Parts: sequence; structure tokens; C-alpha cells
Amino acid sequence: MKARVYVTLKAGVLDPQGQAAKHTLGRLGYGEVEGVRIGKYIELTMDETDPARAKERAAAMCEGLLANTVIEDYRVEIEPEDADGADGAASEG
Amino acid sequence: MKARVYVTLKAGVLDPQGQAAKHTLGRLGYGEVEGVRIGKYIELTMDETDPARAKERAAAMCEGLLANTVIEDYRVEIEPEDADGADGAASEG
Amino acid sequence: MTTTFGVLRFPGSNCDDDALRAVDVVLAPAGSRGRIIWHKDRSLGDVDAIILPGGFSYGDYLRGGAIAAHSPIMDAVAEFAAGGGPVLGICNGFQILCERGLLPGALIRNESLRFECRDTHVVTSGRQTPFTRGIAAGAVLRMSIAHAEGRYVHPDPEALWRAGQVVFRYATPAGEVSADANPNGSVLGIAGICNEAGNVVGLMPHPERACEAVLGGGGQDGRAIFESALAGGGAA
Amino acid sequence: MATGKLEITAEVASEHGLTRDEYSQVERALGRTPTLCEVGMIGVMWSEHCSYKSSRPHLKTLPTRGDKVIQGPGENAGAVDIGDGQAAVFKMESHNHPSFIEPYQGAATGVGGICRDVFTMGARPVALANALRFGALTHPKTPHLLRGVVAGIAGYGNAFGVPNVTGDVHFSRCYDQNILVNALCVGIAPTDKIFRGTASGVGNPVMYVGAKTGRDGIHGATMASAEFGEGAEQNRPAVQVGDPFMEKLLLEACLELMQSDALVGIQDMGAAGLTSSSVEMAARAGSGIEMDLERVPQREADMSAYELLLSESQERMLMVVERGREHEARAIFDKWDLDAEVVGRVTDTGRVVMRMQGELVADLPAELLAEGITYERRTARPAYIDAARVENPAPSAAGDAPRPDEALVSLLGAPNVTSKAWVYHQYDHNVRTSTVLRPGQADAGLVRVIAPSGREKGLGVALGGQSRLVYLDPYEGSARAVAEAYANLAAIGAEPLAVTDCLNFGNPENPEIMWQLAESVRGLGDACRALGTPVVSGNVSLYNETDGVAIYPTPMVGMVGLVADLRRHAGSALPEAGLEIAAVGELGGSLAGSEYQSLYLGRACGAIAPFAGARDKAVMDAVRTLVAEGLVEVAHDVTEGGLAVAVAECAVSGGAPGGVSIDLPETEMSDEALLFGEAPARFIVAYPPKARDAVAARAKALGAPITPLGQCGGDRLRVAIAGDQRRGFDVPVDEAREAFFSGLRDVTA
Ligand SMILES: Nc1ncnc2c1ncn2[C@@H]1O[C@H](COP(=O)(O)OP(=O)(O)O)[C@@H](O)[C@H]1O
Ligand SMILES: [Mg+2]
Repeated sequence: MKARVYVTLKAGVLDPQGQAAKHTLGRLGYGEVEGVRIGKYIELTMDETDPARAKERAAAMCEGLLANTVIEDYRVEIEPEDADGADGAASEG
Repeated sequence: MKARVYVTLKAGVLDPQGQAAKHTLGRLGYGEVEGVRIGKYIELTMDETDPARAKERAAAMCEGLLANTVIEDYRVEIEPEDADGADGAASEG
Repeated sequence: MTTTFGVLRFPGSNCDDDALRAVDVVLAPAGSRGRIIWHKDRSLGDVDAIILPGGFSYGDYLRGGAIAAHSPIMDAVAEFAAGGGPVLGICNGFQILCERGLLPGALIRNESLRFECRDTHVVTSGRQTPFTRGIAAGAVLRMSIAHAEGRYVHPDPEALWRAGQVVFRYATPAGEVSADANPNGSVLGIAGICNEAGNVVGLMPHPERACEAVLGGGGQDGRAIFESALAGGGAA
Repeated sequence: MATGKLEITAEVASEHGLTRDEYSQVERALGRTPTLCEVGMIGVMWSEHCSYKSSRPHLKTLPTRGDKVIQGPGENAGAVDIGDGQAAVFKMESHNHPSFIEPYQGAATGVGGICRDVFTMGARPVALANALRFGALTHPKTPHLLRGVVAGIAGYGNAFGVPNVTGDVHFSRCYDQNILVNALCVGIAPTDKIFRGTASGVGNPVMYVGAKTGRDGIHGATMASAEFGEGAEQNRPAVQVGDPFMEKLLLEACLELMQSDALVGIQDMGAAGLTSSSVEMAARAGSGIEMDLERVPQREADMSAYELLLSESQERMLMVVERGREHEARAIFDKWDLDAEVVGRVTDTGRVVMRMQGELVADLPAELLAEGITYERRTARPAYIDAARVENPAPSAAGDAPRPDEALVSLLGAPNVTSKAWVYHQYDHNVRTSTVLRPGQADAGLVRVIAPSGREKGLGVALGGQSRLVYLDPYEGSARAVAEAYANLAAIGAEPLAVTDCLNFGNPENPEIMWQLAESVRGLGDACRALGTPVVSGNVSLYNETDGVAIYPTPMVGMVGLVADLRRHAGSALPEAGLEIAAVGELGGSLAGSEYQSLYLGRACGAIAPFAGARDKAVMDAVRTLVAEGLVEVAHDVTEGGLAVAVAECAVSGGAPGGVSIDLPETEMSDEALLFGEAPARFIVAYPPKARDAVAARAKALGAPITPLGQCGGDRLRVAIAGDQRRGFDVPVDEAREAFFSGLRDVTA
């Protein structure tokens, strides 16, 4: 079973990396970009078949290690079993 | 319009961060974790109303700046307009 | 009477030997001793104070200090701190203490997004801690920083200030806190803080790099921080 | 790729970089058709990068012996005796091609590789340096490459925990499509505990330690041996990702294991990974190695024997341990949470034998692989050399000379002169609390070394190399590179000991490039002999060209030296006021190949000032002695921008306000050449007024011309010639400082 974890900076916390990216995108001609927030995207492969349990465990991992809840929020999604493989690492434009 | 960008290491590329996280999760009692891959999750707020165009532009930004296409793949999703706000930064367990 | 510092060694620490040298060699004439404590140990042994040194514990992967904060030895550190024992976190050590929740707030990427290695000056708030006992309020110390994630953030920095938990702020050589003197964008120019009780202190600049005159003109202002703990430990 | 039953033909061999002729040699030597694994192994081992097939005949002419030399070329790094039972172990290596493709990871893994070469020898790394060459600042790729490379060096070196104490960064159009990233590492080892990469003792186990093997950088060595063409940036799978954390663990574990006598030999897996490490270890010992590849720790599923043999995954080591003592090694690696597996054993067959699940996949003579092949490549003197020999290389010969004050300020902000603070502030230069002179403080880096007795001494690290000079005159230009490194050490007061070098050139199959290489090595060798600094290690990087356009020939020289008494050293920054300033060595220099010429003429031409051997050595040694005897407090060698810029650099890098007031004597040369000309063995020194006579007398006694110039103080840079202020300049220090510290602002903002 796969879990996808999204770790984002809390609303009020500064995101210098996002700001810098926005600035550079503007310079590169992407003036339509009004905001950039950069977070983490974590893929967990788990030996677990119960989606509810997997989600609960992944959330615990976030609380315990993967996110710093002082400054970050997180969100966990469990990948539907059948979708396995459909979502490889292929790049897509 | 909002775009969500997922930047992941290409298959086979070493992920020292993911390795360290996996090792630590194992030590912390999450033995069910078989693999951890860490990438980036980027939220772009764009002044653009056409989803197809937004997706195309976001992909171009990935090629040009947001992803290092030598070692990373990326995927762009356009957030459905009506979903706005429903998917804030709230943490969820 | 000697004071013994325990210097933690995590995998990837790289200022562990430097901190050890400061307390075990440079300040030995003042009655200071030091020894290394391994991250897999569960007890600190017989020490008077703890130093969490700088470096890159676990490569600083995920977030600086995040993984080390969960090392076996950290339970003993938390217990030592709860009992009022003096704990000093330098740079990565400061990050570890924040990640562990022994100090409030967090340290994020520098405003410049670059690693910065340079001399800085910090002005002392006057908060009495085991590591600032010998340093007067308003005193300016020159110490170098070397970090990529040293920007201190806190949900309510003013409250932290009012609570007297701000120990050092980046300043000009004359002691003026200013944006120009702030090397990383820390809120309120915060370079070092302590817990409510004052026995746990974390700072980004490296006092152990400012203990010997021969080293690159780095000065010797860092000594005062270790010496304070000596006096506190009953040596002197 | 590694499909079992691919038929091996000359075409397959050519995909592995072997020419038809080379492939027939292989067939003849083996008396049979090689397997795919064997072709892969021979392909990488016979690549330019691993075999030195074009450069070897020339490298052989370099002086490599000396009373201080403990280990010359041929091992992972060179070693020299620094007294007290200690050795300085050092080497410089290039990571040019990977850094162009992926600047961050390319540079990072370059640092990782050179550090491994050093600690493999049993030395703890104590200092890093790097020489970087980028295209023109105005080239669209330059900012991205500069940022990536610097961040990569910082990302690896800072985390690994070695101070970066010196370096140089140049920009030139000739590097637009081929940047150079050369990294140097120095370590300290006990002289009686230097380890070598030998596989001896039949039956001894061969152990693999460190990171697991993945499909990284397969064919990296062949890539480093091929010219770029259109589409090189598509060459992606060859990029490796570095893990400095893993390397730090490896360092500590290896050094711990080296305390015991269980370790027989050890070798890092660099280019061509498992193949080159096993072949080299067997060849050095004249033994053989047998391996069971399935035992190799693997990061990815279903890796083939071919992939395991050719992977260039980073942070891995191969070692031979005393039989029966594997558990001692394992215990140490366990402690550091590292993988350590027995993957094979030492034999006496002289062959490298590889099996996968019992099936034989390669069986080759170690000698055949290690010796590789050698070419006596044809050389031809390029026509441009004579064409560039113009009578008068001064910009004024082609038009009006710029005003000296304007020239000074422009030069201070020129990319090759301007402060590189933006670069070195990203490097940790103080970790290990031993850095005595950091970047920006002096011509060379200086770190403290503590002898077992507790005595403190200093180890200096310096670089030299200006490709414009080498382009104009490969022989003299290369000699100048050696002299520059020597002068840099002299200026801090260090006694130069030995050299490492990185030879960066274009395609050696082009006879004109080959001529540059041959002349360059001849120049390096002669200068090293004249200066008494043997070459103990180095690296060659060829094929630095794109679409037939080669870089300027760029031999980079690294040198280490000893400061016997750590209290006696000098930096280049002038204090606020009070010191007198003098020039040691002749005044002025040539404008050929100078920064001034480049700025105002836009090209390099003329005959460069040659290295004068014994005469220049005497001057440089004199400066070292003046510093070591505590007679002068400041010393700085004159390089890009000449005397005027050297004085200004001393002034602006010191305490404010930083003014100087100088009067140059009338000479036979033009004012341009006096102020901005360049030549070896020229220094600015400063001393307290009371030392004036002692300094002058000592310099003369040591055979060095000395000319008092003036003193520091005030807030202007004032230079007059023969008392005439209009022939010199009078510039506010603040203006000069602003120019000096802002030259990279546009690309780094
Ligand atoms: N230009 C050179 N000058 C002196 N020695 C050199 C030079 N180039 C290579 N060597 C020596 O040849 C040996 C092989 O070098 P190299 O292939 O770079 O080693 P590694 O496999 O560790 O990368 C080393 O001992 C190195 O010091
Ligand atoms: Mg090597």
C-alpha cells in the first residue's frame, strides 16, 4: 500500500524558497504567477493492507518525524490499490 | 487558478533523504515502511482562467526552473475551480 | 573542582571534536573537562553540562536536527534538562533542541537561501542562564555562523521576548540590532534563546570557533559562554 | 543493456569507447571473444579517464621524487612528510563534464570523490580547495552553472565537515560550453599508518562497504573521455547523486578500522566503480581477485552483473581484510550503521574473476586492464601561437590608453579580479577549528596541524594557473602556474613541499591540443624541478571541447607547504594605518596575457613574462623568510591586474578606511606596464617603520630586489610615478572597495 504525504508550511510562515521561485518565474516571463508555496511530497511504501490503518500510521509518522508541526501542516492520501503502477514516475507535461 | 506540481526523483536516482527517513521510521517502530521517496510539492497561484493553458504554462515552468529535469520528473495538476478553499492547508490526521 | 561537559556525537556531527577541544583543551586550565557521548547510549553518565554540537546530524535530511531529535540519547537529555541540568545547543544542536521541543520555535532556511559562513556579532540580552552568567547585558560577542537553516521563527516572538527567553540577537559591532546585521532573516534578529527555566540554551553562532586567537582572527569571545557554565558548575 | 546473449562485435565494443584497433588488441590478448561484462570492463579501464592513454608518456617526465615524498603518483593520493611522524596526503581532481550536465550534483560528487581518495590513504581530510572556470559572465548559462557548482561544493564539503580554505574562480568565453571544476583535498595521516590500495594475502576476504550499488552513472568514465556535442545535455543517466552524510560515516568507520592491523588494503570506488577498484587493487599487489557479484549490496531490484560492475554509485569502498578478522571490520561498520559484505577473496592468479549466481561473467588478466594502452599521439605546433606574438601587446598600441584611475577601478571589478566572497561565504571555512588563514585573508589557505607532541604547526594550501598565459605559451604559462602556487605559499610564510595538478585540455586526438599538453607538462616539470617541488599526485581531464572548440589549455596546480611556527604567518590585508609598504622582486611586468590587456584589448597576445627559475625562486624564498622571521606583517603576490591592483587588494580587504600613499620610481617601461603588467615573483609587503632597515637588508642578503613604495593611512588610494600624481591615480578607497566587492553582483543577485 502506498501513502502520499504532503507537507506544507503553515499559512503564516514565511516561505523564502517560494518567494524566490515566484520572483525568478516573473523574470523568466511567467508574470501570471501570483504566488508560489513550496512544500514536500513524500511517497511511503508500506507493508499494510488496510487503508484506514495505513492512513492512521502515516499520520502518526508525520506527527512524529516527517513534519514539524510548529511550522508545517500535513495531509495524507492513501493511493487506491488498483491505481498501483498507473502513477509511476513518468514525467508529464 | 491553482496548479499543483509534484516533483519527484527519477526512478533509480539515489534519494539520501528518503533513505535516512526510512531508516529512522524503522527505528521509531514503523517497521511496515518499505520505502520512502521525498520530492517537492509546489502550489502555484496563477492569474489564468483556462485550465489547459495553465497546465501548459506550469509544465513550462517545471522545465525551466521548478524541476531539475536531469534527475527529476514532474507532474502538474490543475485544481478544479470550485474546489477552491476546500483544500486549504489544514492539517488532517 | 572541575566541570565536565558531555558532548553528544550523532552520526554526521562535525563540530563535535571542535566543541570537545574547546571544553577539554582550550579551557582545561580553567577546570573544564569534556567527553564524547554516543547517540546510541541511553545514559549521559556523570556530567555537569551537555553540549549538542554543530554539524549535520543525519545529513540534516528532512529538516536540520529532525532525525537526531529522535536518537536514543535524547530521552536522557530531555530528562537532564527537566531536572534543571545545563544544556547548550550550538547551530545544529540548536535545531535538534527545537525539533525535540526542548526549545520553542523552529529554524528554517536562511532568507538568502544560501549556506552562510561569516563572522557575526550578537548582543546579549542579559537573561541569566548557565551559559551567560558571566556575560553582562548589552555585551557584544563576535562569533561566526555557518549554516543554511538558521532563520529563527516563532509563532509569537514578542511573547518570547517578554518572557525573557531571547538570549542573543544579531547586532552591529556596536551592539545595535539591525536588519543589516541579521545574516539569515531571523525574527527580531534572534540568534539564541533559552527555555522558560533558562537552563536550556540554543544559539546559531559557534562559540567553540571563537576560543583561540590564532584561528583566522575569529577572536575569543566564545570562551565566555563556556566559562559561564564553569562558574555555574561551581568551578572557577 | 545486459541481455544475456548479445553477440559481441566491434560495434558493441565501440559503444564502450573501444576503437576497432583496440578491440582487436583485446581479442588477441584474450585469444577469444570477450563477454559483454568484459567489454564493459575493458572499455572503462582503457578509457582516457582511467588509462591516461594519451597523457601517460608525458606524465612520466614529471619529477616525482624528493626527500619529503612518501608516496608519489600511482596511489589514490600523494603523501609528503611534514615532520613529527605526520604526512600531508593530497590530490586534486576534476569533475568537469558531470558539473556541466548537473552543476550541483556534479560538483558535489567531485568533492566527495577527492575526499575519498584522501581518507582511503588513512588520512583525515583537513582542508579543501577548488579551482573553478566558467564561461563569460554574460553567457546565459554562466549564472546557473556558477550557482549550482558553488552550492554543490558547499552542500557536500560543509556537511562532510572539511573547511574550504582557498580557491580561485575565473571567467572566460573559452569555458562557455566546458566549465572546469577542480577540487583539491588535503588530509593528515601518521606516516607509519598510510594505507594503500593493494589486494595481498591469498585467501584474504574482499569486503565491500558503504552505500548500496544502484544504476548510477554507468559509463561515467567513458563520458569523461568523450567530447561534448549537440545533445550532450541529454546524457542524463550518467549523473550521480552524492550523499555527504554517508561519506562522513564511511570516513569515521574507515579511520576507526585503520587503527587496527586487520586492514590489508583499501581503495575507493571512483570512476568505473567495482571494476577499477578491484582491478587496481589486484594489479598493484600482483595478485588476483575473485568476486561473487550477487553479494554486492544493491539498491535496486534485478541488477545485472554488467550494471554491478560498471555502476558509479558514490560513497563506496573496497577493502581487503586479514582472513578471520572480518568480524572486527563488521563490528565497526555496524556501529556506524554501514553495510559491509564479504564479496570475494584474494587469489594468486593475476586475474580478476567475476561470477554472478555461480555463473562466470568475466575472467581477465588484471594487468591487461590496469596497464591499459598508451598512445604516442602526434603533436603539431598550432599556428595561433605565432600569430599571437605581436610586437607590442599594450592596449595603447591599438588606441588610447585608458586613464589609470579608471583602469584601476574597472580592473578591481573585473570578473577575474573581483572578490569571490559570494562564493566562499557559502563554504564552511572554519569547521574543525583549525583554520588560521581563511579565504579572503591571504594568498593561500592555512590550517593548524597539531603534532602528537602537542606542538602546533601550519599547513598551507595554494593554487596556481592562468589559462590565458598557457594559451599564449603552454610551456612558460604552465611554469608560471607552478610559480604562482609557490608564490602564494611564500606570501603566507609557508615552505612549499610538493605539487598536485589537474591537466584540463581539449581533444588529444587533435595534434595541436596534444602539443599544448606536451609543452604544458614540460613547463610544469621544469618549474617543479627548479623550485624543488615534486609532483606527487594529479589528474588529467581531456576532451574539454564542444563541437570542435576546445577550452584554453588549463593546467591547474595545487601546492602544499609547511609553516613551522604557527605564530609566524602573513595575510594580505593591510591594517588601518602605520605600516610601510615595499615591493619585493622586480617592478612592473608584461601586458601579454594580462587582465589589463584582456579588459582593454579584448584578446590575449604577445610574449608572456617567463618564469626565471633560480632568480625568481630567490625572490619568493626571500619573501617566505621575511614572513617566517616575523619581519613583515603583510605579504601579497602580484598577479592579475599587476602592482596597482595588488596594492589596492591589500588596502580594500583590510580595516577601514584603508588608504595608501605610494610613489613608484621612474623605470624604463611604460606606465601601463609598471602599474598593470604581470610577471612572476613580485610581491607587496608591509612592515612597521622601525623594521624598515632590517627588512631591506634581509631582502638584499637573500637576493631579492626591494623597493620602498610608501605607507598606509588616510582614505584614498594614491599612487604617483616619479612624484607625478597625474601618471598614477588618486581614488577614494570606498570607490575601490565598492568596485572590488560588487563584480559578481549581477550574476549572483
Ligand atoms: N597530471 C598528473 N600528475 C601527476 N600524477 C597524476 C596525474 N594524473 C594522474 N596522476 C596519478 O595517476 C593515478 C591515477 O589517478 P586517477 O585515475 O585520477 O585516480 P582515481 O582512480 O582515484 O580517480 C593517481 O595516483 C594520480 O595521482
Ligand atoms: Mg582513487
